[in-house]
Amino acid sequence: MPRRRPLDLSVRIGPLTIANPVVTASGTYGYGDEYAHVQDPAALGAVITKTVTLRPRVGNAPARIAETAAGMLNTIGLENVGVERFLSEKLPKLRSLRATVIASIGGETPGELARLMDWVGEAPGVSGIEVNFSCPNVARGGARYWAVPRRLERTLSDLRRRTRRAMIAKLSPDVTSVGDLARACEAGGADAVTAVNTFVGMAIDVDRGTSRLSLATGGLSGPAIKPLALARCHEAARAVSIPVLGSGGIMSGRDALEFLLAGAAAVQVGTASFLRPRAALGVLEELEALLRARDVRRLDEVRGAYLAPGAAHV
Amino acid sequence: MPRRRPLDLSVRIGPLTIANPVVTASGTYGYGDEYAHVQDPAALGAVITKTVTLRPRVGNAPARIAETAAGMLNTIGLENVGVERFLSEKLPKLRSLRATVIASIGGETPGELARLMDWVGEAPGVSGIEVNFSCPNVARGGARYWAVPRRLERTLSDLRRRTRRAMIAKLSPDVTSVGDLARACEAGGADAVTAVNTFVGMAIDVDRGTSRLSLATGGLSGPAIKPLALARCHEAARAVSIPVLGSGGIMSGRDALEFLLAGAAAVQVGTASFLRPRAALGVLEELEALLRARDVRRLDEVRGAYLAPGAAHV
Amino acid sequence: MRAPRPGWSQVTARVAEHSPYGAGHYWLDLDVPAGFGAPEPGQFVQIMLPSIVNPTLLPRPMSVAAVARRAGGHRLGFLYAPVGTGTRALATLARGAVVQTLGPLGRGFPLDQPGTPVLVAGGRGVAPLLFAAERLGRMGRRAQFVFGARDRAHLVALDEAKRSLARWGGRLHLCTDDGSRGSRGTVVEPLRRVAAGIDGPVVIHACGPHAMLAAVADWAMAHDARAWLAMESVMACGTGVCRGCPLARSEPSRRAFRDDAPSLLGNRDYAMCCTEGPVFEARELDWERIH
Amino acid sequence: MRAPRPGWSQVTARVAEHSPYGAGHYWLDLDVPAGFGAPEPGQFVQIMLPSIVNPTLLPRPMSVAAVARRAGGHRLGFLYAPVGTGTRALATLARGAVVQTLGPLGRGFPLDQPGTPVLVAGGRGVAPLLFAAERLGRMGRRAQFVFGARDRAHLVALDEAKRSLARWGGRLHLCTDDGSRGSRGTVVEPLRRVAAGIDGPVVIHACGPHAMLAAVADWAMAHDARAWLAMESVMACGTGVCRGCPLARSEPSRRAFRDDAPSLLGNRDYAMCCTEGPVFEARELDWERIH
Ligand SMILES: Cc1cc2nc3c(=O)[nH]c(=O)nc-3n(C[C@H](O)[C@H](O)[C@H](O)COP(=O)(O)OP(=O)(O)OC[C@H]3O[C@@H](n4cnc5c(N)ncnc54)[C@H](O)[C@@H]3O)c2cc1C
Ligand SMILES: Cc1cc2nc3c(=O)[nH]c(=O)nc-3n(C[C@H](O)[C@H](O)[C@H](O)COP(=O)(O)OP(=O)(O)OC[C@H]3O[C@@H](n4cnc5c(N)ncnc54)[C@H](O)[C@@H]3O)c2cc1C
Ligand SMILES: Cc1cc2nc3c(=O)[nH]c(=O)nc-3n(C[C@H](O)[C@H](O)[C@H](O)COP(=O)(O)O)c2cc1C
Ligand SMILES: Cc1cc2nc3c(=O)[nH]c(=O)nc-3n(C[C@H](O)[C@H](O)[C@H](O)COP(=O)(O)O)c2cc1C
Ligand code: FES
Ligand code: FES
Repeated sequence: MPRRRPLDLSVRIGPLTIANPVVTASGTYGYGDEYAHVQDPAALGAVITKTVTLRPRVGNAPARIAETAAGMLNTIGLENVGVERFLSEKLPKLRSLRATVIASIGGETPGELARLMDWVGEAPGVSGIEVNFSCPNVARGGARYWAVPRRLERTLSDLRRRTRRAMIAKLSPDVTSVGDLARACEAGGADAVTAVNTFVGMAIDVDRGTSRLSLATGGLSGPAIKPLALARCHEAARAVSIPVLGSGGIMSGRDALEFLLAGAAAVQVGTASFLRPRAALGVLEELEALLRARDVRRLDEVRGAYLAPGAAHV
Repeated sequence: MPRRRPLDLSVRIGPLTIANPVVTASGTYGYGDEYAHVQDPAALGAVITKTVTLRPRVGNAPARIAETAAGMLNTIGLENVGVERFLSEKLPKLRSLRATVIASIGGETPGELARLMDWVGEAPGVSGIEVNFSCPNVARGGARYWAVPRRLERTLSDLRRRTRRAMIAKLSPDVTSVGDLARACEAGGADAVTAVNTFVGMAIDVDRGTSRLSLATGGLSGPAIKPLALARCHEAARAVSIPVLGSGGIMSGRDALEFLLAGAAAVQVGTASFLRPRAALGVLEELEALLRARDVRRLDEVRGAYLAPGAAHV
Repeated sequence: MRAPRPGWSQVTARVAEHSPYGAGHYWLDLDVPAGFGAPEPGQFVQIMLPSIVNPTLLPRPMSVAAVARRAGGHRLGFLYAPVGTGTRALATLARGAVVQTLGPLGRGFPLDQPGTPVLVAGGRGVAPLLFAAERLGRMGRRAQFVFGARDRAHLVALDEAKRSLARWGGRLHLCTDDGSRGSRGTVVEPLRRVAAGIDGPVVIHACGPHAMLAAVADWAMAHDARAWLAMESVMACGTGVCRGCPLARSEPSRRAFRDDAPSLLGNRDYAMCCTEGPVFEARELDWERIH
Repeated sequence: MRAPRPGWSQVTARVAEHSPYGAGHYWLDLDVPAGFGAPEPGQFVQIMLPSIVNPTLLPRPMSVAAVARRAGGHRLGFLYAPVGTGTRALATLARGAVVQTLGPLGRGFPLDQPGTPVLVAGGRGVAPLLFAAERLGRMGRRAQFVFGARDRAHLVALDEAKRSLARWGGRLHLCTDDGSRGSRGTVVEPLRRVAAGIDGPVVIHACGPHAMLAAVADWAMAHDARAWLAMESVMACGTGVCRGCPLARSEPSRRAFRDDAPSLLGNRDYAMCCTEGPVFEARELDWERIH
């Protein structure tokens, strides 16, 4: 039997080192324990939990989901149990499962985020915090509000003083330059950025003449957005020197490798988990096999190793 | 036999009235005569021809196409015969086919566009001009260069003086606010805007570690982008009072009706023509049947008739 | 509030039988391996086609219409109509094809409730009630079965229903919108008649089009009968994590909601169809806010 | 420059026969109606599955391997390998299924060129050459047939090729990478031998993997033989409008390019594979810029 060369899959995100680059995407894996009987959350790089807000939210009215070609629109509206119940009930469960927990928080104003960060920023068992600057489905404090580099930078600088844990800024793709936003995050002291959240989309029921969702728009996720998310992830990775977590349409190990080659330090598995609750582990296993077949020993060898082609013919 | 009530499908675009709202999308229908033996171009609202530039372009190196989930990336690179040959060879053919011709032009600078407009802006047989401010596949003068409202407005004001024909500005979706760009176009004197061109995307061949295209990025089209294009078309239509031409993933009459309900005055059929050379007529026929079934008599009755839902639960 | 049922899994299932079943419907038998839990009447599974022939992204929810034990697992029966992309693609699968099956999901009909069970089916909504009738029979409980459809052709699986009732006892009451079979009109009239003939409390278990369920709910609430209704919603995960399938709670249900209720089931305003449901008692839901 | 061939159409075709054909390949017979033009050897069609079972957006190009007249149209034969999403989905179609077929497309092998025709096939690249052999036979021209593959199993349709040569005359020369059938090595060695035995000019018609075509092109250019090569490219439209399938022209071809050449075929730098091709003479292309 050929001796297996060691494969180090670990990834550093500021002060945090995760064991491998596959994590769950916020909002697609609940609070991390729901799938525990089919997928060991401790086997994943980390579990990013559903975005929590200061107060519990009941979410938007139905319909909250509309399937489109190779994608799905959602307008969940940040339904969540609120930060207090998250800390008192959900976090202990995840800790007992020995998962690495990255808590996602979302707020409508810099002040709200500051208060949220005061709750979770130093909470025992929270290894990192992902700040959701990119929810397309809320009336206030959504993606467009946060698509302003200065606002992002100032807000993150303030949040930085409230946590020593890994602080990740999750960005919206619906901007002219995700690179500019990523740079603002880096300047504000973020340890990493996530690129990207869902894209704003719309679907109309032509028989009723109304939205197929309870809101006019929703966020598009799934394979349809993979090429778009990959381009934005690549742009962000080239813009900053902090790690970038790729998100958008990752369904397989090959998809994950595309993001790593484009410059992502880690990848998030989202919609795929709805189809296959074991999707994240599946992605990890496939990725590992692909890396072994390429005789890779450390992720640095592939990260950003994508060979950019020459310039356009003009 | 029930008497058919008359259905007026005509659409006004500034000084131009087209007979129906289905037109071909630039770059997906050649110079308009290639499909003439299977689809009468005169039966369409208009034919928007491949974007022409001042000088002929040979286009980018292969690979120029990569299929993705429910979409395709292209990086054609504006291969075209140049404006002179367009006027001397292609336009006469289209005129002899009695098609309504909207000529698409693309330039890297306001000055180039001005010179192009001087060629085509008053050319006999040109009913309208679509200015392509949104090509994602060129090194200079592409979508990001034009994603600046002031630049758009100034450029269009200048172009306006060079043509009395219908002047349409085609916008990129890869911006924070397509509404802002649309407003700039309206202010600059455009008779209409097209929303939207392809989305910047990327695909990596993980076996070779290189782009699946000859450039790093390409433009995504097809059903995958329909929900995104629809949202941007809706945003543009709400932002301006000039007509908006919807483009992105329109494959059927139902898709077309979605865009009309969202506020589009007309729709462009693009990628669909690659699958079915008769796609545009198919869309028109299906749309007509849908409108008749709804007893619609004029397009005003459906345009923007989409009923926006209430605000988000907060 | 009943406790959530955990214990679902995702397995590869094989098509054991697949055939047209009248009025455009299909019957599908899937063989699932032993690890897959035995579904209860009213529970559902999420079926996903192999990617090479799958035109949809998300799996499609299907009520279990029959369960039989077999060597190495169970055989699950489904009755469905190819109404759209996913179900039409499903209809192309031949015997021997494989699909991914996630389940059993949700909470079924509480068939052990005291009172005389009355099953009310509308069209292809008969699927889970065939299973319920069989289960009630095995429990030694007699059921009355009201079955309505738009016309006689759409009384799909009528023979199945008859066989089941013949075997286990119980009576069948048919109705059609056009009067082509049974009484003319909706299920409410036969339901009223059946209920009038029953001594003591009546417990309805119903599945069918939304309008029918709303009418049954109305009737039950007006007549002090319990009505357990199998609801539908667009779904993504089927397991409570995506929060995509809310149904609005009624005012009493909101008031009764306890803040420490399992969040997987829902929240104060909304119950998740896939976890707290798909079967709800009529009074739990706000019928004005469900369309 | 030869003139473009117009006259394609898109029709609904029916699967008349579809069966495994060795080494993982399939043979597909499609019945097309009378309106569909009769393809020439080397031409191709774009095949698109019905949307309900179609996992891809774009149609897939396939060379025509056989054409037979039938009542009400033609029967077109294809030999293909299920290598990816589209072709694997194609492989699931049963007899009687329908597909959209666009064609005939492109320009085929110029079989009327003076000189002795030598057909060179690599693996499944044999498909259009079966058709070419048949046509040459009907034209009363003797062909030599060099057929190579990685191993004996991958000499797909070998029996077909033999039958065709037996009927029309001509000789078969086999080779495999591993020597399991015929000579060991690539097609170049048998090609050299065959050419050496021919008096007067040799005209090669070849189809196969890119590396084989490049080697045949090299050989032909070094030995003053014409080599017509069936090239491949990613394609969208197949008809010249999308400009998605360029192949780089050689320097001589660029110099010879006339500015009033039909733009549908290509431009000074690039020929479109779908219109000017898929068959090119070796000297027309810049082999350093084709991968
Ligand atoms: C818990 C649960 C159990 C179910 N059990 C069954 C069952 O046993 N048998 C069965 O046939 N179906 C059942 N359904 C409904 C089934 O899931 C849907 O018919 C299916 O999801 C439609 O998917 P599609 O891709 O075919 O249609 P889509 O392409 O998603 O929809 C196309 C069109 O189909 C129609 N359509 C969509 N959904 C429905 C619907 N629910 N009812 C009627 N028309 C619809 C609409 O007109 C829609 O525009 C169940 C649903 C749920 C939530
Ligand atoms: C003019 C023309 C004629 C053709 N004639 C034939 C024919 O007669 N018989 C036949 O079998 N094929 C033929 N092909 C190739 C055929 O079109 C491709 O195999 C097909 O498009 C692959 O589609 P897919 O969806 O199965 O693979 P995709 O999912 O698109 O690709 C998946 C993987 O398959 C492999 N692949 C893709 N394309 C090719 C290719 N061209 N060759 C080898 N591997 C590939 C790659 O590894 C790729 O990553 C022809 C192509 C052209 C352009
Ligand atoms: C139903 C649903 C709910 C989501 N909820 C959240 C959320 O609460 N917070 C967040 O940051 N992202 C949320 N997302 C976005 C995902 O985390 C992910 O970034 C996005 O879906 C793109 O990845 P995918 O294509 O793999 O799903 C949600 C996505 C979906 C589909
Ligand atoms: C191969 C290809 C070439 C295109 N070329 C042009 C072009 O020259 N000018 C332009 O304005 N848009 C061009 N487009 C964009 C289309 O006109 C259309 O706006 C876009 O593809 C979205 O619509 P669709 O999804 O229907 O294709 C091109 C698109 C494709 C796929
Ligand atoms: S379908 Fe996901 S929560 Fe119910
Ligand atoms: S495939 Fe479109 S030009 Fe050749």
